[in-house]
Amino acid sequence: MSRRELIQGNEACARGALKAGVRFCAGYPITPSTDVVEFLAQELPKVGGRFIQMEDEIASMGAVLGASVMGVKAMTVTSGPGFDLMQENIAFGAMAQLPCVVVNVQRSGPSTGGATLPAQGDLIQAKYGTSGDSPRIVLYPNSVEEIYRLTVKAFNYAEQYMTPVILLMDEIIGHMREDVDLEAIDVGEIVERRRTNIPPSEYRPYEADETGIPILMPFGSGYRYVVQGMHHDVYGMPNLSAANVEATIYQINSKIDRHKEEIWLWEEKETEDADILLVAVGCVSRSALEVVEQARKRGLKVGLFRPITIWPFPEEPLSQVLARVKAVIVPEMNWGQLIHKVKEVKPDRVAAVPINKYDGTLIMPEEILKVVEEVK
Amino acid sequence: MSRRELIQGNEACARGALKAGVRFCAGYPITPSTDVVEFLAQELPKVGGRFIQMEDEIASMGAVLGASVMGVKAMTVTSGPGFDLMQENIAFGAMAQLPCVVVNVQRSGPSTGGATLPAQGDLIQAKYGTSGDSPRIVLYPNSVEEIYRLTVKAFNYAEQYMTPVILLMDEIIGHMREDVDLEAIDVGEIVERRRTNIPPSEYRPYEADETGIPILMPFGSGYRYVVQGMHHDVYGMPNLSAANVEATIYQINSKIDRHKEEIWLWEEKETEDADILLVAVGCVSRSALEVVEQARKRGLKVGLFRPITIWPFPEEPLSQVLARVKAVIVPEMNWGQLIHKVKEVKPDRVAAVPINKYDGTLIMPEEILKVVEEVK
Amino acid sequence: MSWKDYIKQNMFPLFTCSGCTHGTVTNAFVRVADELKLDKDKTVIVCAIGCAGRIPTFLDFPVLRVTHGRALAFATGIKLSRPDVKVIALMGDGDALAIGGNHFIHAARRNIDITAIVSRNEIYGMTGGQYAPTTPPGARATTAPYGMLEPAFDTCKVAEGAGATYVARSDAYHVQHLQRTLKAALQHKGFAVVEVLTSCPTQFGRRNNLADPAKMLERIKEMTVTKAQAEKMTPEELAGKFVIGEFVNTSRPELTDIYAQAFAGMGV
Amino acid sequence: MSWKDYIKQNMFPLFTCSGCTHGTVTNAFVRVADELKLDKDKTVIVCAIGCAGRIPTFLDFPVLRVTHGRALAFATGIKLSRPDVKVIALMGDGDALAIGGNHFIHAARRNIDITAIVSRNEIYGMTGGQYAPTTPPGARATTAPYGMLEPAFDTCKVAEGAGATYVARSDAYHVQHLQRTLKAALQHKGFAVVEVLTSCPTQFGRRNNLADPAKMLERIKEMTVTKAQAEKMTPEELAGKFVIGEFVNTSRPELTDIYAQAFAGMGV
Amino acid sequence: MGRSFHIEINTKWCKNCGICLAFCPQKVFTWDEKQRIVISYPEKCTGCLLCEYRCPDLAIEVRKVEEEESHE
Amino acid sequence: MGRSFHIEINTKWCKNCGICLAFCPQKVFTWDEKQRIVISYPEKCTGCLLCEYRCPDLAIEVRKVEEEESHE
Amino acid sequence: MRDVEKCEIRISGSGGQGVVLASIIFAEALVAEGYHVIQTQAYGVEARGGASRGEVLYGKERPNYLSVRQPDILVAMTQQACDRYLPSLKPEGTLILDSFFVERLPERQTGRTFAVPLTKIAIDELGKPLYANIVMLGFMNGVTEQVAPEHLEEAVLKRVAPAFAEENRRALRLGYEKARSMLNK
Amino acid sequence: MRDVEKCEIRISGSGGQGVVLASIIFAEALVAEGYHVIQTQAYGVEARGGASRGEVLYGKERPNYLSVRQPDILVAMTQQACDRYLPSLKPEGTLILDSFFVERLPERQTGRTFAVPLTKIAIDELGKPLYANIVMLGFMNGVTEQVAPEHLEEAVLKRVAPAFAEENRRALRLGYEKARSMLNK
Ligand SMILES: Cc1ncc(C[n+]2csc(CCOP(=O)(O)OP(=O)(O)O)c2C)c(N)n1
Ligand SMILES: Cc1ncc(C[n+]2csc(CCOP(=O)(O)OP(=O)(O)O)c2C)c(N)n1
Ligand code: SF4
Ligand code: SF4
Ligand code: SF4
Ligand code: SF4
Ligand code: SF4
Ligand code: SF4
Ligand SMILES: [Mg+2]
Ligand SMILES: [Mg+2]
Repeated sequence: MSRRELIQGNEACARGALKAGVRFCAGYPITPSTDVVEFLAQELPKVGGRFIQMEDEIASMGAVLGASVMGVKAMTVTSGPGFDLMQENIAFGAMAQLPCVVVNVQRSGPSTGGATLPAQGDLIQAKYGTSGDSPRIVLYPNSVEEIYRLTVKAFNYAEQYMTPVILLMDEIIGHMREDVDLEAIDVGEIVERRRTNIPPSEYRPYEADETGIPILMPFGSGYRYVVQGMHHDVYGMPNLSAANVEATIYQINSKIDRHKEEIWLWEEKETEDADILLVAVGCVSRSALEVVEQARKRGLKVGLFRPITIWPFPEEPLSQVLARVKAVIVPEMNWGQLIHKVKEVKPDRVAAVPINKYDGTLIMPEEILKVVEEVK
Repeated sequence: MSRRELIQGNEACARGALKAGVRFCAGYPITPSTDVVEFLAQELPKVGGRFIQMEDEIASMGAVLGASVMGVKAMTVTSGPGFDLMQENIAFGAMAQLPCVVVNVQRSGPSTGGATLPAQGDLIQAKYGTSGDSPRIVLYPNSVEEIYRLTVKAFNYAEQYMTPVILLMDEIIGHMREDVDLEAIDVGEIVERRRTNIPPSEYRPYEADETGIPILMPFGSGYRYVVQGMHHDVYGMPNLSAANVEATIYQINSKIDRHKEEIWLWEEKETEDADILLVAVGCVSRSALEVVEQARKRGLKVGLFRPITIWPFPEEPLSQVLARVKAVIVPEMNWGQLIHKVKEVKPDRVAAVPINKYDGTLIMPEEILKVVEEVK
Repeated sequence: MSWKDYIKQNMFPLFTCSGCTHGTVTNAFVRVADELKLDKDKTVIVCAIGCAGRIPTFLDFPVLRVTHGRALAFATGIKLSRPDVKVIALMGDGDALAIGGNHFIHAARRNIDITAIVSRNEIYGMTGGQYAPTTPPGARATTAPYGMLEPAFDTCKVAEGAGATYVARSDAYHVQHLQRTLKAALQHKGFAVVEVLTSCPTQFGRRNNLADPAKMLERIKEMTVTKAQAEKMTPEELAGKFVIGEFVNTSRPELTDIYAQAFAGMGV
Repeated sequence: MSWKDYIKQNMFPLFTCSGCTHGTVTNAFVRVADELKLDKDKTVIVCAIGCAGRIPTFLDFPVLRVTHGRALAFATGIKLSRPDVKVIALMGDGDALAIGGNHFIHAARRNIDITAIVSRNEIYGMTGGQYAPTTPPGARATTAPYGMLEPAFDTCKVAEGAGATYVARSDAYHVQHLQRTLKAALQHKGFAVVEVLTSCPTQFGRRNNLADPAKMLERIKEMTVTKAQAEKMTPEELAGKFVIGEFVNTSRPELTDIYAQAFAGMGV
Repeated sequence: MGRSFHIEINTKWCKNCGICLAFCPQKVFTWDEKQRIVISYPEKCTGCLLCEYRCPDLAIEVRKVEEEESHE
Repeated sequence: MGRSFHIEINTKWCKNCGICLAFCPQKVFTWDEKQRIVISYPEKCTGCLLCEYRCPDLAIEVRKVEEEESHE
Repeated sequence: MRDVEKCEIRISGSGGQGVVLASIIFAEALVAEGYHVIQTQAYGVEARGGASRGEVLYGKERPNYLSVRQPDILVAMTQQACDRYLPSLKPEGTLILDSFFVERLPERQTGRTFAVPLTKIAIDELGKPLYANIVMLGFMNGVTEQVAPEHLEEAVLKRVAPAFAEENRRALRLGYEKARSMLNK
Repeated sequence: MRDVEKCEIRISGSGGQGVVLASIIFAEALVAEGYHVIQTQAYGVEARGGASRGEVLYGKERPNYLSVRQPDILVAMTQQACDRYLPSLKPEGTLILDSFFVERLPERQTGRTFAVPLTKIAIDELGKPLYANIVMLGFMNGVTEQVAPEHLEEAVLKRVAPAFAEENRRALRLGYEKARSMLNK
């Protein structure tokens, strides 16, 4: 118990990143995310890393991908409006297959909205914020400890699947403090980018092997090729032939889809015998946990399904649970986003009941309990 | 027949905008959309309007909203990467409730992708491209004539619902030419922004009346108030109270949701007795039309449901049709986007079969017919 | 009319921190507005996000408060679609020069008739004290825990290099100079830039041993020299100093005029 | 090694139009690369979208071709994370100065060790002939059907105003001067900008009675003057002319050096 | 016919930053025990208006008063 | 011991833009009937290299040849 | 003119040859002729000098589908275009080649094939290769008789600079006459 | 110290009073004490000078829910904070007011209410109002006995500049003693 510290969610994120080996961070201040970069600005130099505040979020995302192409683990951190601005370059990262981590601490929006208020309005944007078919892995923790672990995971996934990974947080989990012993947390293996021994003359960077994932040798390491966001051939050269276009889109998307079962993370609480299922993420899932506890005390069979990877959405695990329940309640702090994925998966038989709150305050357990009582 | 002209889709869009009364256009060149602004650069001065090429898409979208706040009908035109960059300011328009039209001629993506290649990869982004809960009306025509009519409609919806409206096109319909007699097309009433006689001292711009839609008097007309993208009170002043935040989000979203039945546009072809339903939009819906014809000739009961408003998605009309069919096929030129809306709506009983093509070429009728034969 | 008619008295006090001299710019601005008898209904104020960008919501004008950094982009749409309206952009230094830098140089290039007032408090106030492209080397900021490593912009040189036709600097200490400068800028036809040195005791001051508002203003007094004084100083003496005064005051065709001339007789 | 070792010979010919002098910049660049014996494995080329931005994919370097306008943002990440690598950004004028203008001035402010080469063909070539912030007033472009109404940037003044420590201009006619200038820029430590006047016969030429590549180059010959010549000319004579030569060649601490010094002894 | 000046601080707007106090050439202002600004020596005021112009909260007004009036 | 110059155009790379032709001080090049560049007067070449440096397609090479060699 | 139920034309060549323009002109003539027409192209900005093509679909009813699959008429103005698109041509379809550029003439079992030195005609008779596409239009219409010559001429004149009207008219006529002469022998 | 199953504290005041910092310090002391703790705040950047609050939830088990609903202990350091948050306080909860700023003392039927001139103590005894939050912590712990005084002191010293350690220690002690003296009478 003695090494437990009171740590802020945003700080846990920065510390998780350091644990994962981040060595470059570029950012642009925006509430409620800035603590993460402030911590990294302090700590990165100590491990030989670099932090820079860029002129805007577009540049931040660009600089991060610049570092990534050099083989350096890199990240940026933002919120709502900044996340909007990063989309084009995130898609570049997806297309060029450059790993990096983008942390989005959600705030109330759209637009400037309420910088200091919590919301969960970016769930769908996190996957579909860009034009074209851009794959995304999106993780959403709900505790300080999990922020730490998932930040490491985010870097691991990024390097393993050669793609930008989004760590979605919300103002509440970003700013809250919990007692944790970070040192004691086993984050498992730290994944490093794959390398190859193929001689440069035979190297075809975008020719995926059996994993479907390319091995991109860092620039400056003796391998000369092109990394770009235009459709390209195996050398990265611009190429718009149907075969190449198809191959590019297939490669970037299927490497996630094919491995989704290894990527999926979710938590189930008392779902075995549940009649009513709650589906919730982030800060709201903490209220939902409380509801499960309180409802069970009242004899109501309530369970919680918490997607941790929002994307790829854990459809099969959820649909297995949904097959057993009578109703599903989806409390979320937005106009209705998660509910769409739930509706896609759920059988006709199961009623889906949304709870949407968008006034900049957390959904309280009582608010969910009321609906549970109505639905039961 | 004599006044039929061969007109390009992009040109029809520009001419529709002029018909609707556009007087300001700011843009930034991007293939395959640029013809629209080129035409407007030529024509706007003739009607006392202004075109300017801004330094980027962010600025273009900003300038358009600047013109809108002055009461001027304004638009911008872009494609994929530019659409990414516009998102933050589109959300501003949604939040501040400034009407305008944003044309996105889709190209192959993500990122730079293939500028000259067709794709339909921005269907979900068009609604969910920004953080927070930003409402959107999104229209997607499938012929040169419809481009003209829907461009007028887009301006009408924008002014009526006080919100940015997206006109989604694709490279194929944007660049193709068809014979049409634009003069003969009845576009119906041209909607002008509502005005009020309330004296400035009693004016509360963001207090919605029974329509749920605010009356924003043009700046410079004697009404002084604040227009902004932060949560605000009825005067537009920054305000983060839960009541105000809720009211702001409710107002911008419910004005669309409440009126969705008036907004919905869709086309049904031979759906009455269909066993197999095709759901398709834009260029692909033209192939689908051909399939319906050919399949019927072969005695296969195939019908087409074509959402014209992609957002708000015409869920109820579609679900009525789905209640009658045995299977639904969703051909789209992307990794799978429309299919998610269809799955959300469809009964368990009905199988949903995706056809996804993402090699930068149009889905051919034969490709759909093959699946029809398999499914039947 | 008095200067008070240019503010929303019922919304005061300002939301700003005690001693935040963004307010001093506002103070000077409303007095000059009154002096020039600006027509409140034929003037539009554009501002964006940040402390400097929020104050204008307290002014009694039509106020368009836009996304961070984009004031001049929106302003361009306003001015070009309604050239008869006077357009004034009130911006923070991060707003105008970091994220908004591109719109700044392009508005200058175009010489569009907008008055751009940049309040240089050398920090990001609103977001809690991160460094700005104006933070002096060595100064502490939350994102510069080891002191600012990057060089700062000379806003006036940037504006001049990009083509602005009026460029001047003043500060929150020399308030009469400030009023004169704002007046000249507001009367200029074309793109006019005034950089005003201001102080953020909360976010800049606290981290740099200057939490006291008066001390921060004292610092501005000490670091400013007039053009006349500057001419007599060596480069060494000038290091870290800011010259106040007019740097550019010239005239070339204004954008909306060029448009009007090019299309005269065309259209309606 | 010869200059041919710096290109992917198997990918040639270039995709460009006949007579596109972006290629002339490439020509000069590879010869200077050869002269300086640039280490292909310790150099990274960054470029973006546009005709000028596509050519570098034909160079035999590690090439990062990024989103339109963002070359210098990505380049900053490369250089700061790997200061030992030489970073060169090859850009079109729209790329560098329109959408990329903000990164341009901030890279200049930071004085980060990147060589930025801007090929000024006065038009958007790739997208089919829209005006650029460099299109000369009056010239036709698809988005300027009545002639260009906006003033053009003086790239060198923008770079200087923003703080670049090496600033020069050359052109595709004076090829030896061009090689000398690129060489100097590539040897400079800090942010170095070279603007090269080039010609786009297809998109600029066709619309401005200059479809013939040789005529377009003739025009460049005629519109350029050396600094020495310029000094003897009146402002009227200089109107519409471009001065070629070095405008800034100075030295101040380079960004990655500042970082290295600030954190010397810290970390690994 | 001498003049004096009437100084008024709008205490609802004033945030007691001390700028008026620090830079008044005549030292007209002082602090009270709760760190609030007090107009302690109005008679010293020369009407230079610097405090009014410098106040970041637009909270001071200095008005010229004719001697006669001020007698009342 | 005089010198001459060997000029070589890589016709796969050359796009016949005519820049070499227009600016060669010695008028070494001419057009053929299909608007292609021809090296018509190589003997006039002074080896100034301007054509090589100006070629936008990196398609010309001018090599110095010792007289003896060129006799062969 | 022939009465056509449904027809597809593909005109292919390289970047600067004006094949897209030719397809637009022909499409406009078809509209004047009373057909419902769709014209599309492989948009060539990112493929300068590379393959380029313009396509026309038309008929009495408005075509649904937007892309030429199996042209009835194929024009190839370069070797590359010929090699690439020939397989798509209907077996009984008409093939027109610019023999100035297409050196390897393909062998076909069925359908008509015309090898014409279009560009050479343009250079020799009009002094500029860029009239080749108009010569081609005259020729194509000459052998296929899809539109009244006056409709085609109007369509050409609408799309070219007035200063060059005469040259274009001549180009059209040259092509048309070439067609007639080839058909007659 | 008391053994607490579950508890919620809300410390409220205005922007510059350090209430958020106080809540963090107290939360750290609670961690040292062995509790599972969640600390949150109403983040005040956009509400300068306006209402501000720090909150702590703790117990033997990790709390699920992340926000204080009905505090057991409420501290109000301004009138505005008192007016706003009093309704949320548990009827039997403890209320601590800074009587230097809270002039209208509320009437409560149940629970304990302490009106203490925290800021005045800070000014009079330590020369600066900014120690008021530390005085408050000492006081709060004095009356509620949630943590061992040494844990609280450690937590304070961890968060303040070493140069001011002594002043902070004194502030803590002043608050604690005030609490003891008020409880004893
Ligand atoms: C796109 C975007 N990025 C970041 C922010 C966060 N943000 C708000 S204000 C601000 C900077 C404030 O600094 P400045 O413009 O100097 O104004 P000040 O507060 O100092 O007056 C930032 C980065 C935002 N609102 N939007
Ligand atoms: C965000 C974005 N906006 C617009 C474009 C379209 N685009 C591609 S290249 C280009 C400009 C090309 O001009 P320039 O940079 O001058 O290069 P050039 O082709 O003239 O060499 C534009 C606008 C794009 N790819 N991305
Ligand atoms: S944080 Fe700084 S800039 Fe913002 S209001 Fe406070 S003093 Fe002013
Ligand atoms: S369009 Fe212009 S810039 Fe692009 S390749 Fe052709 S000539 Fe060069
Ligand atoms: S300057 Fe203004 S705000 Fe500051 S103390 Fe004086 S009156 Fe109050
Ligand atoms: S007007 Fe001048 S003298 Fe009078 S109180 Fe103000 S600053 Fe002092
Ligand atoms: S300059 Fe080069 S490309 Fe042009 S004609 Fe001469 S050899 Fe060919
Ligand atoms: S080297 Fe000089 S003289 Fe010789 S061909 Fe080239 S340009 Fe002419
Ligand atoms: Mg600032
Ligand atoms: Mg260009």
